[in-house]
Amino acid sequence: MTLEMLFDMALVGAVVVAAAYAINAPVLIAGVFVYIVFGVLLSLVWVRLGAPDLAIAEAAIGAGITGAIVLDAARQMGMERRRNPRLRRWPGWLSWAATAAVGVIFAGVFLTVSEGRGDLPQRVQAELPRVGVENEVTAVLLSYRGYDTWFEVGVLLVAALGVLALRAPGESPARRFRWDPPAVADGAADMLVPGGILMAGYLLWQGSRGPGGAFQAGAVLAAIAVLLTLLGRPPIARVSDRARDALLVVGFADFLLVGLVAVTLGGALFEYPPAWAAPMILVIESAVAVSVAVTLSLLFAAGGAAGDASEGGVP
Amino acid sequence: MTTFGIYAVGAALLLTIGIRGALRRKHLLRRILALNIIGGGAFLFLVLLGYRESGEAGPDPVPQALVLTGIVVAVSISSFAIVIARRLNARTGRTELPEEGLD
Amino acid sequence: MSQLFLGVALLLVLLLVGGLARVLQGPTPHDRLLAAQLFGTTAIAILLLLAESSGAAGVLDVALVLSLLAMVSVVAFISCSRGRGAPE
Amino acid sequence: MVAAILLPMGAACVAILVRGYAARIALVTALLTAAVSVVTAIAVVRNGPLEYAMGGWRAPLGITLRVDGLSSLMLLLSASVAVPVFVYAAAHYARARSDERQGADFWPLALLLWGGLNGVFLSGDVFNQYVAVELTSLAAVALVTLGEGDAALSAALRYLLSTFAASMFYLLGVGHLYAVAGTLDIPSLAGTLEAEAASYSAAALITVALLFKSALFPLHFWLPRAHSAAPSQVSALLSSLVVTSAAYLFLRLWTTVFVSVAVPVVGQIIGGLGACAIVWGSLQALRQQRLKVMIAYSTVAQMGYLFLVVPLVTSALSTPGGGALWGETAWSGGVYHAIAHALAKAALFLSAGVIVGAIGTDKIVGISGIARQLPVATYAFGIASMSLIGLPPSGGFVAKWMLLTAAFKSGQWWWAIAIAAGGLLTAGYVFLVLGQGLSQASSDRDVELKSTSKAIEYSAFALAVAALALGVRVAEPLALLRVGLPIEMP
Repeated sequence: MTLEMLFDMALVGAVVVAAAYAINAPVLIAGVFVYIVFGVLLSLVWVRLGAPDLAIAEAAIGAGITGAIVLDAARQMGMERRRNPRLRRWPGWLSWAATAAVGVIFAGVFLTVSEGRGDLPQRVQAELPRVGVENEVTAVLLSYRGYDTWFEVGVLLVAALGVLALRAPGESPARRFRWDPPAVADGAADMLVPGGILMAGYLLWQGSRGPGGAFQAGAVLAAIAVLLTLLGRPPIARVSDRARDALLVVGFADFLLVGLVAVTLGGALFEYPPAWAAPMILVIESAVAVSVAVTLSLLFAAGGAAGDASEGGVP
Repeated sequence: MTTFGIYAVGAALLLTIGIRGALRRKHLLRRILALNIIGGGAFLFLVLLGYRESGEAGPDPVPQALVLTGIVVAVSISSFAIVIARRLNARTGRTELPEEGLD
Repeated sequence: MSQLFLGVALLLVLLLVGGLARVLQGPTPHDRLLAAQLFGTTAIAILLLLAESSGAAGVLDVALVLSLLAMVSVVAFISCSRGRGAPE
Repeated sequence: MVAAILLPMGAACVAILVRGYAARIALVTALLTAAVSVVTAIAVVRNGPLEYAMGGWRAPLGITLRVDGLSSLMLLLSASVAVPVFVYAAAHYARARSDERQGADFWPLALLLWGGLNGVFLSGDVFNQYVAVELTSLAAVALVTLGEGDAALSAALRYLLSTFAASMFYLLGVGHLYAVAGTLDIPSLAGTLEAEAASYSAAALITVALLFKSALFPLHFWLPRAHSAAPSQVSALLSSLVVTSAAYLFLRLWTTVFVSVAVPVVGQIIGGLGACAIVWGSLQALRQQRLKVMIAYSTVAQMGYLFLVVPLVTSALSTPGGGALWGETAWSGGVYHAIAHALAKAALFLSAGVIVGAIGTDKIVGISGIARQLPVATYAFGIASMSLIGLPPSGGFVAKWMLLTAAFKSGQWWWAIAIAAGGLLTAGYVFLVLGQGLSQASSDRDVELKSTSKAIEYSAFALAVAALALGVRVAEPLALLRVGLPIEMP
């Protein structure tokens, strides 16, 4: 038993305990806090497993956006106190037996799998010079499987459109938090805004060489926007509806346009000629980062738009 | 037990906890959290596939890229779900889905 | 040296698990918040130790992002406990 | 062929930016995409299956799109449903001023949905299919929320949570596939799966996920609510295309990737669930008092037929000569059923939309005497019902006839009972509606009937006629389907 293993066991144990408490904590708000901790722990796991790109994304999304979203939702829907209702479809022993069986089957199957098979990692590395970026994860995301990533940006766009479609007639998707934020929070936010923008820019630029990229950068920007929204200064309210729509769609549209430019240069869709690949990928990533940021902050800002009219009007 | 094994068991536990929670909890927010925990287990399994115990070859980037895509998809779905749940809650006061009946 | 760092990181993880109890017990939401914040700080410390012991690139960036955004959930929490009716 | 994805997606971007012209953009795009689908079909017939390496990277490094006869038929199907539905929606939103804002939200989502569906049909990579399926599912949920009231919200949420769980299982299954084969490309996966725990686990996870998404009994619980609470033009898209796309994936993966791990018992179980779906869905449809809920339950029943293909094809694969005897017939019958059902179901929902819009209620008792006032919509309903029941000469008849033939030839006569019972029950519930519509009973409502436009009525009619035409021109679709048959029949 090496120290590494002890560390891994402790970390996995913490993740599992956090997951169990997040769902089963008697008080909703406690469960939500533990869920935020779960996200942080998961990013530690990604670090341990050699996936810093994921760790940055998880940290930015978990600590910056999901945390605020679930906390805000818990405030609205958290009238449940020391009561955590559950469905009792099956008798207790049967459901525990089923749970144990599912767990054993999953664990059993997972343990038969060792490291991935095939020579894909070697191929990824071999073709890297033609891609134009050094970070392998970015290469897979933006070049080898760029088409997937385009669809993924599409998924974000659909979520944003869905949220916009939900708003009541004449209602702005950006709600204003009406409260008196402590001056210290306001001041700190003022300092964090340039820091966040700098960080996002760094992650975006860094993404072609080391861990980072469009999603991480966008998530950091979104987190800053969430903070400002919480302090009653939603950035999204500063732009017109039309500009907001344009920002939402720019990632998806720009991705497609650059892909089509590749076609006019004589390649397949999304086939960037090696000489142009690096700048083309950067253009895509910048636009995607903007759309990710606007979409994620919209998903937070639009959250309680209807609920806030009847502040706490929940029985 | 290897590092792989430790995390593999962790992934299995996350999936189990998440599935149990999603089936047994009624509160919408808890259900959404439970589904995200299922997602966490699935992501952990995928990342683990790319993990290399020995240091010579770097980790496989393909599963990592897949998981990044998966995370973004999961965040989109769950945030959208929370927005709908809050709408429903604001309009009806419910924190749960109606059990049966189509009206 | 890296073993020492790892050992300290292990200790911090164990501390984290202990801290979960505080989040669950409360009794006031503010206790929970402080405990959750403690996790953020601890996680940053663990990341720094891992960065030193493994020397992998990008680990420090994770710590940087976490520390930058730690404030968001605090403000989110305060806004809901102060601005309009505490959740409990 | 790639244009079938790019056109709707690009148009969606433009439609978001200039919302005022969204309807016109969508209609032009629909026609162009339909033309692309036809051209692709012609190319497939002439040159055989086509491939396209996205980003210039060949599989397994990159993603390869593939069109064979089946994919090409699905492209044609999505176009033949989308064009009339778009015409209906354009006419509807042009008339109903109150729904103007809903229209602005409808177009981009509907276009993204269509692009995503075509992405599913063309994809040759399991992970790419996952992303495309997520895109369509999320767009489908967002479209359901356009429906009225709390019912639409809770239906959409239930749908979203189900589809979220399913997508996580699917992703986990994809992970298993990568673990055992080291690739995500479907042709490379096919035949490489060995009999080991992870292969079975992958098959189980992906199967459950897709059964969820295609609403096979007993995982159908989300469907009737979601499909009935949505606006009719949305219901038509969801009930005809979205569930079919999940079933398409299911059949595609089971006949390629999972062939080597397919166990006959599992085939029988899935077939059994299909039979239960037929009977249970039809009985529920019979009990409903509201028109759109009834049609939605009918989708649950009709999806069951598709899964009868599974036991027939798996048994054909393990019997020497079975492929030639009944395997191909079962396969074509299933696909034919999917297409005929999709067209008929879209026609039913659109004509229900016409009727509900005109009389202002979707209670079945309220539609008495509607045949005199809305003859075209009633005809559309009637013709589509013919195909649904399986009366000659409709597409539904051809499909059911092929399935019955395959069931008898394979000696699995018990499936024939389910097929026949389903036909009878279907006749029961559609005649309840038609009988009510043709009756002369109440006429006090005549004056209140809201006017409707020709385009709205005839778009439903066109779909119904298409379902009928499938029964008249059988040779061409079947020839197309035979191009690059995914299964190697022994």
